[in-house]
Amino acid sequence: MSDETKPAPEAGSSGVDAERAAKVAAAKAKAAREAAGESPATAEPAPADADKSVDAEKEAKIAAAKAKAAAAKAAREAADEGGETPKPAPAKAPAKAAAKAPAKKEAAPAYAEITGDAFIAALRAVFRDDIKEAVTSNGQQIVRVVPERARDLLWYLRYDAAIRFDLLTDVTAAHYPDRKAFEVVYQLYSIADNRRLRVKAELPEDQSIYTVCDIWTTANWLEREVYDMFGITFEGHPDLRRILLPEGWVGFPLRKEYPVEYRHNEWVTENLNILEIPEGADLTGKFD
Amino acid sequence: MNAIPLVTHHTETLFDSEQMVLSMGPQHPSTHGVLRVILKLDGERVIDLDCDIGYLHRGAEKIFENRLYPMIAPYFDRLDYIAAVSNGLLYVETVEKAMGLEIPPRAQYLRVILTELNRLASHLLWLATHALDIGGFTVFLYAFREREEILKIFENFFGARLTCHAFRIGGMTYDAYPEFEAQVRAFCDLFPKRLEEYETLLNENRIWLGRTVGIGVISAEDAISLGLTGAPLRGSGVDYDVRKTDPYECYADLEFDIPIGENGDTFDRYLVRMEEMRQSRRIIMQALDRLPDGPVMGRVPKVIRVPAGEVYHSIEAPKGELGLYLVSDGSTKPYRLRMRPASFINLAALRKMTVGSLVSDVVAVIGSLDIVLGEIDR
Amino acid sequence: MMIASGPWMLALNASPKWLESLVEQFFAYLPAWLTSNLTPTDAADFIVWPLIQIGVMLVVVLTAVAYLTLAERKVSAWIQARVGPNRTGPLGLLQPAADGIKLLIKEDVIPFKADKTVFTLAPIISMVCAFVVLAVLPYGPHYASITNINIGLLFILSISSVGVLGIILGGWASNSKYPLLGALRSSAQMVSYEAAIGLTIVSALIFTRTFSMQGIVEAQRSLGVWFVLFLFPSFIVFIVSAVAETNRAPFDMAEAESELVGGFHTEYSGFRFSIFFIAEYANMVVVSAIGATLYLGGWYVPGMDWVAAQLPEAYREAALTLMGITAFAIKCGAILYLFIWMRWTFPRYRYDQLMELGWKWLMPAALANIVLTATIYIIGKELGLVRSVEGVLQMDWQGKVYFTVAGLLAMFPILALLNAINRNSKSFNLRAQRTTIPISTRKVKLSPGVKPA
Amino acid sequence: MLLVGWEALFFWLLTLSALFAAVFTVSTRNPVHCALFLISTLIATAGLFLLLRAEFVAGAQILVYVGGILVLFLFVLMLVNTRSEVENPFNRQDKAGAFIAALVGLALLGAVTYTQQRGGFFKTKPSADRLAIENARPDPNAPAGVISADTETLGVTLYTRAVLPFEIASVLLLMAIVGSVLLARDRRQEETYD
Repeated sequence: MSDETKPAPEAGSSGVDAERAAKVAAAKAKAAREAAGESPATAEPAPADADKSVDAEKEAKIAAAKAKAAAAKAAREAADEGGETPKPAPAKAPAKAAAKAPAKKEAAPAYAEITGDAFIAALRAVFRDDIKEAVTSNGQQIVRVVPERARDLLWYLRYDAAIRFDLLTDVTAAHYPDRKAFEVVYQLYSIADNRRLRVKAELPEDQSIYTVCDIWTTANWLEREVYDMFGITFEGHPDLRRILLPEGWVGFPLRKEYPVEYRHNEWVTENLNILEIPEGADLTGKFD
Repeated sequence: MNAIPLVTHHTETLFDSEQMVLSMGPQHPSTHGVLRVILKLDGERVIDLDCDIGYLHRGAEKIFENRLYPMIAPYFDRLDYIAAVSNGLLYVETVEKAMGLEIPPRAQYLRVILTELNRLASHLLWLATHALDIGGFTVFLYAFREREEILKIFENFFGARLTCHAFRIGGMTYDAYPEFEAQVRAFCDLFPKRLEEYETLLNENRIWLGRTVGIGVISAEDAISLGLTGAPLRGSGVDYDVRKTDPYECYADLEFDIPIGENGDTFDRYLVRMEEMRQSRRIIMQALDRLPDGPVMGRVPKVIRVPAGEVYHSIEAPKGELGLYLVSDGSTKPYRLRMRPASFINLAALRKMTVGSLVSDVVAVIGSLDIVLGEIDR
Repeated sequence: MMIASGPWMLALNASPKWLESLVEQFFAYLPAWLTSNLTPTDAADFIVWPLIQIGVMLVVVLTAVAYLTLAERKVSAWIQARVGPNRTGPLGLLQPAADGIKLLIKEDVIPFKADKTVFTLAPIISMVCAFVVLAVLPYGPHYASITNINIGLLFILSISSVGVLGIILGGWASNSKYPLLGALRSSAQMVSYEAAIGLTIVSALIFTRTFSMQGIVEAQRSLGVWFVLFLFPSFIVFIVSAVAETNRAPFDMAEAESELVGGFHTEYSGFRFSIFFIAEYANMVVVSAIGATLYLGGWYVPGMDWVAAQLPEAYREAALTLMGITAFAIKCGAILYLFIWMRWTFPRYRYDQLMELGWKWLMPAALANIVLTATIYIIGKELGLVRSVEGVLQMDWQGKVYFTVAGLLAMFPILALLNAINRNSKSFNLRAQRTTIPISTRKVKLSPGVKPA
Repeated sequence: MLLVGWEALFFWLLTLSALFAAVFTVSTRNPVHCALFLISTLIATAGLFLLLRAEFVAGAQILVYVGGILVLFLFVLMLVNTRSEVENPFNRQDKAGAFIAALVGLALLGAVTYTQQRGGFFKTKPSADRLAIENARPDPNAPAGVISADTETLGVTLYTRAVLPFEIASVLLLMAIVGSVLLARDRRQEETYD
């Protein structure tokens, strides 16, 4: 998900590396939302567009397509009168709102600010500004934290918080090349309280994050995999080696700039004995 | 591939003999695929071990980012190829959750029946290979006999025996074939007797007990810290099952119990899975009784686009909690699709469970973790 | 040069003459020996007749071994609810031939860094040791076996203890880690179970009073009873140790395909592998033959002599032989079937548990059984229930009843002893580790959790 | 000792192979090969026992030495790293050892020759009853079920005339067993089992 296609609050929250314009946009969007309840923000794509240079056309296309899809879906849902809601509502409400609002360029916000959750409020009280944002998406709670404090937050969540998140379900990451950043994602689960929480730390590409290996043993392999796939360094990790790819592999495959197609490199030559790519071979692996 | 981590617990060996570094796998009979375990041995005692994985790495998560949503589903059948139905379920449910789609009740019940049948098939394969690892060859063939019955049903339903695929985003592609219900019922009637047969061979068998009781013990705290899920976690006495804590499909309407162990050893994991098979059969019977009529496909847009946002969805796969983390930018392809592989995380516990035991125990513990390399390596 | 006196000089002076005379004597002696010893009778007695016997026996036993593999596959298939080989010939009867041909024409690989001599030698040792002992087995009345040597049983035991060298050396010479581990396991296992099997046989010797295999059969024949009645505990120890001795599941430590891939024969292929394979099955035959001879009366079945006596004089011997061979084959077959049955029923022991079983269970049981059997025998002798006449035991029905009952009662003190020894043993006293072994686990009813707002 | 007929042939065969194997046992570099040659020596010696009509001793020799002791030898040889000895050529100590061994060997040879020249043990005449035993062919149709004279003699001797050495030897062996168990038992095992 790139900045441009993201709704305003998202753009605003990820403003560590964003320009002032984005912040302004975020503020605007927040104000708009507060004022108009669910009404979609209108102007935010513009400042976001201002940041980027190359893919303007493509982005516009995507945005258009997305808006269309949202409209279609919302229309269907509107038609589907009696749809029950065992699924969490927040995911749907914006979509419905989008349907009501005719043919806007951007869909409703995918991330909604958490209000009225005692636990999150308590967490905010402890970590103050280090928690950049606490939002929900599809009814799932997400806490965004500055990377420097991620480990402290996770420690707190495991050992000291009112709800102990004792199971680290997953550690992963996502790459946002336009922001030159990774998001390291920790999926937490509390067995006693049956509650899930996602902690995200946005990490500039050249920065490293501290390991949580000693908090959860399971983080050992998971962080190794993140390192293997994204090249994110986990400081203090006892055994940070590649795990799925062979030792000596060049590049980190899940970074966005890493191509899907076959890579001819030294490792391949040496270990697989593929000396050259045959003529006319289609190695793109792309689908469009 | 990777160098062995040289953490030595003690260096004294009998007769000052050499420490032997033994590469077990990737083509070893009991490493369940292409797992390579590098063992450091003093005689037969394991001083240290390291798992070398990735022989089956296909870059699935990278591929997902370059495929349309409907095109991704078949890839999932090839991850945990033993439990293809569960994997397929996870994917379609995640996308449905992100899109807020409704699934018709009949499709929900059919999905549950098929997934539980798949759980039985997966557990039977586990039992077979676990028993084979410990040397019980006959149980292997008995379990395959029953698994064959399930695969026949799958073959009729999906047209495939292993990489079964009939779940679509929004429901199912087709309804059950006419004899489906009767065949599943016939299997369910037969199954308890067969389970007893296995248990006759194993439960009270002194050798089996000697090989499993007190082997690969993991405490509840360690299990949680290691992120274990599924039978390894429940074997340690932690009652966590996604079907109960976070019910998906129609599991909330069905009645079943979650078996948990007490000691967290190989034998408890074995007992938990055996009981899970009984419970799965119970679920199938209930779902068959309540199987509603109606369409199997809900209303789905022609072009599947997931609205911007993110979702984490998990199901209780045979191997443990199988999670899928989907980040969408609103396009027709996922921005990031991350699978939480249960086997991968369970396998990480191997070292903790086996250091200090014997080579034979390593084999037994690998069997009791029930890993599948397609899922670990992705 | 400085040493010019003492024994050195004597030795230097004397040795050529001495050596010369020795060599002279040897070469002068050789032709004389040849002419004096290679008489036609001698040649017939010592060379031709044994060769014929050996040839026949080899053909018969090799065929039997080949069909034993088929039997094993058929029996295991039957146990496992499948069909087994049924494509090669009627009922798969040509399967052993097909297997043999396949193994013969397979490429014979010697690993690059293997010790070639030892690698080649190992299967030969296995095979030779497995087949040499066939010479002393009592297939039938004494003229139906190749030879009846004085120390038959001891001979079998010692030769089969040499046979394990094949496995050990094969594992070592492969210069590979799995075979080495298999060899290590095998050597430790052999030493342990050799002791148990030897000791349990000692208690049987109290009744047999000879090592000669034919003598053992005759001893049971003269009493008209099988020793399994008198020696039930010993028989059980023997059967368990025998399975371990032949390296078969649940004691197949040396192979353990799920742990050590193939153990000692991992690096062997083609014909060398098949030699190991044949040797294993031949060992099975041998061990079951010992069991049949020691405990089940060998070729003797009570009432056999009576049946033979009813026949005309001319056929008597032939009938006895025929009946004897059949009975022997059936008894061996029964024990072999037991072995096969055990293999496909039990999981595999772990290496240390195997050692524990050998040293803490079978050894004490065998030792206690020797003491008990000797005590029972002496009491019986004092009571006049058994007499030794020219080295042959004689007893009436009271004696037989006494020994049978006493032999069965001996189980109790043995079990008490084993219990006392192993009360604190970790891997056998499973109850010490868990208060209860639940038949099924606890079940919990989880309620669907409450989702956060 | 009079060597006649087949016995002579087997005597020479066994003696020579025992001697050659013994030489190879000490001269081979590879310890496993040494053990193999030692086994050959022992088996050949067992054959010599058979020639002496000592069947039980022959059987026991193979059972105990080859089946037991040498198998344990091999067990230890395989555990211990012996490659360095295989690769390293003679060092000074080895040379000294070889020299001493050669000296002792020559002295032995001299002694043997000396005694032989003086009408030593090679020329002793066997007693009549011993000759009778030696020259008796085993009767192939002897009544079975009779205990072997050799075994019986051995047993009787062991438990009557040789009972003291027998007991001393057994106590010695017991001491060896207890000692080796004590040596091999390390802290880890004690923690596990106590």
